Amino acid sequence: MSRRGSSVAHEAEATPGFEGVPPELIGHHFSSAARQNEAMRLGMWLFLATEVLLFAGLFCGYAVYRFQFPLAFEECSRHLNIPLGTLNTVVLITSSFTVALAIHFARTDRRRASAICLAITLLFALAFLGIKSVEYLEHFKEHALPGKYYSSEEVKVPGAAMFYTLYFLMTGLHGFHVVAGMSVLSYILFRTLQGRYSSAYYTGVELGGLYWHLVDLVWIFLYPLLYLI
Amino acid sequence: MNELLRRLLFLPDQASTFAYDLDQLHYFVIITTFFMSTAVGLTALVFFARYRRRSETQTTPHIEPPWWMEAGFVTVPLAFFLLWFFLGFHEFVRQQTPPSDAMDVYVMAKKWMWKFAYPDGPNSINVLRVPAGRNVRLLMTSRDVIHSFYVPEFRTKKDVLPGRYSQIWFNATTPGRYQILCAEYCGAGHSIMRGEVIVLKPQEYEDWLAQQKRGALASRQDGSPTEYDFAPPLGNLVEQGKRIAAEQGCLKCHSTDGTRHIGPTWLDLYRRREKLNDGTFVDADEAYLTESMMDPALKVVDGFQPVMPAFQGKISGPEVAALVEYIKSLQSDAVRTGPSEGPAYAPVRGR
Amino acid sequence: MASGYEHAEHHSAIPYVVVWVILLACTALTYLTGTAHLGKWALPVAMTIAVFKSSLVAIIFTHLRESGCATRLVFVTALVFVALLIFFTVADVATRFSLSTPAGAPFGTERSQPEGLLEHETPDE
Amino acid sequence: MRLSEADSPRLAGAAAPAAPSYLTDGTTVMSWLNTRDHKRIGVMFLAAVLFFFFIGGVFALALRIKLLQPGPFLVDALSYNRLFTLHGIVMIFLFLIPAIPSAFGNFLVPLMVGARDVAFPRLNLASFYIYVAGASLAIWGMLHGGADTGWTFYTPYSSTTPTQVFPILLAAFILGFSSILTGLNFIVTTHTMRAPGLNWMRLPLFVWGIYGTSIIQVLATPVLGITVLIVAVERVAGFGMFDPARGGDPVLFQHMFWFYSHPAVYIMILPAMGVISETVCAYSRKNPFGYKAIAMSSLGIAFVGFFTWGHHLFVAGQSTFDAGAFGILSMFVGVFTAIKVFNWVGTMYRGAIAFKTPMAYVCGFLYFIVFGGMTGIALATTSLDIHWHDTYFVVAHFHFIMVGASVMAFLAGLHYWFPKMFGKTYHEGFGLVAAALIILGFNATFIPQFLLGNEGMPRRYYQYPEHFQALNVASTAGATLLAFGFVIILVYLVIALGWGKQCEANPWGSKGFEWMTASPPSTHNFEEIPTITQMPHDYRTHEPPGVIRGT
Repeated sequence: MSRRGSSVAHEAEATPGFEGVPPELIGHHFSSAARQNEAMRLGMWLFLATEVLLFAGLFCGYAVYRFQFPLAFEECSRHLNIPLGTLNTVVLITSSFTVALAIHFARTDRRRASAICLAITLLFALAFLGIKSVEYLEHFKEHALPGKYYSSEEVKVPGAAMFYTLYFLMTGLHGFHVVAGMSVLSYILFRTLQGRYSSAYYTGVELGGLYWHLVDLVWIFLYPLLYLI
Repeated sequence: MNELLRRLLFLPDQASTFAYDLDQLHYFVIITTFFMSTAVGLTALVFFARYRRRSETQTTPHIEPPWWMEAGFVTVPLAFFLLWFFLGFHEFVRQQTPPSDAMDVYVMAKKWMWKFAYPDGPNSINVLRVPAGRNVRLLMTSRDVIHSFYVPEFRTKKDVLPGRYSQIWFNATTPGRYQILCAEYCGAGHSIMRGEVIVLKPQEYEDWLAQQKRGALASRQDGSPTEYDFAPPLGNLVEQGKRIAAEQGCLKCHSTDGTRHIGPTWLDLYRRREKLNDGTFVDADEAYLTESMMDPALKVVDGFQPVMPAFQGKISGPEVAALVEYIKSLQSDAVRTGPSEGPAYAPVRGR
Repeated sequence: MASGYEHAEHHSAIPYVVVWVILLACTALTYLTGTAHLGKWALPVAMTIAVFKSSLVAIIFTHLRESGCATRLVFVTALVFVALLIFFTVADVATRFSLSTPAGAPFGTERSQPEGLLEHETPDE
Repeated sequence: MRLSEADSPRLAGAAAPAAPSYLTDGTTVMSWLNTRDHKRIGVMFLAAVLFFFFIGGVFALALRIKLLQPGPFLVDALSYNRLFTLHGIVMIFLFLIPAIPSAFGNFLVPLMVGARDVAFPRLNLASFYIYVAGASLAIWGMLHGGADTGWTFYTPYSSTTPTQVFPILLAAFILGFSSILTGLNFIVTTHTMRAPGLNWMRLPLFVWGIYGTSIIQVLATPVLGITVLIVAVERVAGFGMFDPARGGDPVLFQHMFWFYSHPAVYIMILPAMGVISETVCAYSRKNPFGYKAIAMSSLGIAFVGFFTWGHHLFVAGQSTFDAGAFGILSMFVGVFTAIKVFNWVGTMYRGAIAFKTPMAYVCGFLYFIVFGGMTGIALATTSLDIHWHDTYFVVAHFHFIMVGASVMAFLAGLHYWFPKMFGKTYHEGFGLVAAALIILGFNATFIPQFLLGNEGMPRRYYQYPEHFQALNVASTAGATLLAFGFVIILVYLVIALGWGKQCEANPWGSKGFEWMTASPPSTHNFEEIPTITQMPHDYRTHEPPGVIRGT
């Protein structure tokens, strides 16, 4: 569809970098690829804002119950496996780093390196879930379960059930987002291997990376709140 | 003027110290509201008439509002709103902080009934007696869901939350009987969860309190012994069953004189063939009665809603037995009418 | 306001490595301060480190710096509303009248034993 | 009443039958169900939304008829509780929230912004199907017993009641997604797809209203999502954050619920204000009086609306400090509405007002939003709320805003854009009669409820004390009048749809940007993207709206 794009002052004339963009990738209703990329990134950031507010509900619950039962929260957090938690944080930060590298390589036309970085990120994600399930098994053995199933021996202080309710709600929801992030990243890995991304058009990788950075961001806040203080 | 506006706005009569001041703010706000909305409506109608379209090709000037008019549109309403807020909040703080000399009464809200317990006196179901002209503070909690203690004549309302206390206070000025309504939705019986505040002259209140203390309870309709000081001897199982039935609130839904209520009646219930809602029949013997107390939703009698809360873990074995005995005693040929016993409620020490 | 695609060619990976190292260092710092029983100060310290780390990730890794002002505005407004929700809710719980949340276990609710809260056989609904 | 022939050749030319209208461009069912066209998605949303409006209306009528008698009558307590719960859920989640943003917003925002479609057409269609999924789950839950918790799902009642609450909770969660996706679409469209020359200060006021609404939809709905999810988990798996036996705090649920639900009432009223801004300018044929003030107060309401949720908890055991803080903040959000109302009335000054059906609704809207809004301010003065909270005064207040303002604006928009959407005109006489009936019936229904609230009748009451009966009977009488008015509208609009006479591109002679194209517009909206050179609704001259100076 020939684009009689009216060259209007405030819209940067399509830079040479965009000539290589396959036409079917620009939506018929967008005036140029730059405008479409900007739209997709703004759309993704809005979606990330909803995810942040989704977790905000749980953080608000955590804040209220930590204020009401300070003793219980401190004692319970000491019973969590802190080394595993720290390891998980390192794993997620490194995966965030490798996904940033993947975007960088996609941007500079190094398709193979980008694919490798994505694969590493996926492996780290799997490692994270593995460590998390080990921790969950420990809690099941200790009967430190949420809500009415709570009958752990070590901590008898009231409010402990509330800590573990919040612990399982927060890490469960975060785990769900890790799985969702992994499926997004594997889809992008698949399309990178097909060669769909180049320095001219790599928005897909970027959006996948954005989502993964959000998952890492949430864990950066979860880790100290649940494990350390 | 106050009386005229009160009747005009269908406001209930002002029976507490709050009511009068609250209603003055009410009149100020409502009259301004009425004035503002009619002013806006009339201006619109005037403009409709004056600037009606005269011809199809009529053009209109481009008018931008001067800055001072826009500023006026902001400051005038804001001034009114903030004035109302500070008038209102001053009154709100007064209503939220009970005076230290207030007389305490403990309120326990339970699915569809109110229980009142005076620290040094009797307790009662659904009837709260307070002396006129005295500050009364209510310390309220709920045993199941959120209820709300609301007396329109006192203009006071407060949600009664499970798991913690909430408090309100009032100073009832004119003696009389005022209805307590539950204002927070709490299930099937939300609209019939009504109690009564009886405001007595101080002397009458003292007499009533003394009479309660003397233990002449048998004749009083609402007075009832607390198990600590002067409870009547436990008597046989049927007596105990009757007391537990009242205490657990069974009588709220099950009648003992044969009339249909939220739950099936207990008169002649024992050994009656009940048709369940799935069409099967069951013989209402001890097993069925006990099972229905523990897990009511299991076998629901036809035509009744499954709204009975489970008493699993709340009434012990012997109490269940006493209840069953009481039900068995309710045969139409052997029914004895007696006063309904009030609940036992342990007040919380200290302020 | 041309978006940040123009200088795509000579983009380097150095900033990512630097950020990665800083993040690891911060995690170690969080671990040390967390297990050092700072008591009252534990929460503020942990929060500042977490905010620093997350802003680092947000600005560098997700190129928030290069993207348009709209995306930055979205990110900031979301954080403002999160802070708003948490501040007012905790302020409410903090300033309630003393007896409203008596110390220790909540009491006397339908589904729990009146005397203790966490007995083994919890009554189920 | 139309632009004279000489002045609109360019316009007529633009609507030359070269491109078929979006209605006739492919008429198979699949072409509708699988469409990417924002106009078709808007029309499908409109149909679904009207369907649920009538279901909600039937529930409302059933409630009002029951309330004729103080004692048990017509239905038993449990079914009555289910009725008012479902009336709330259907009216709020299935009608009011999607109505103007998804139906009119979808249809008009791309037209007003001068774009061919929204930013993400596929996402737009996904939003419709998520809405349909959520709605069918809600209906399924309704048929299998339905919830009896009220649309507010307050715990611990909602987590312990034996009725079917779980499907309704899940439906609310799913409908939230549809709302988020629609909001996201409009924000990106407004930011990145404006026509050349259309800067922010030339944006039509309806687009400003929808933009403010979208901000709330995107940023508030997730909190409802997580709150509803936690209650669902508490019902199913037994471990809940709000379980009082475990130390949970029911007031925390109310905080998180109202953090969404108060901005949600602005989701319902902001687009209505956008519609009124457009109709006032179009029918008084005058430029908006104080364009910047109206636009900025849309953003103001969207932003400050997040600060005021605590005024729903004044008597719910909230601390006095918080009550004061939320009281003051609620006053500020009220000021933005006042600014808008004064500027709308200012717009009519020295205009050329044609008193058509939409203008009748605008007049009703103005009266009701001032009366409803100021009773809201009265409720926010903390102490008066103690007497009024959870009584019929509150019911009357929010119905004044939702029915009096939001539904009136929806009807004004429906009539104003009926020719644009379907190319047909409705019968003006019936329109005015129906408008009068609705305004009269509305007053007769809800003024008595204000008085009931003063008298102290709590809301959600199945049986009420006898002395409330007189006012309840009056209110039911009003409700039947209101229902009758809505039926008349349905009748003559359906007749107009089927057999109405064809109208030309701009029957009202309005200079809103959406009237630049043909009515009904072609599938790609514009032959080529127009260049905007002036503000919308500038009636100093005769040129058609946003005339296309030679590019």
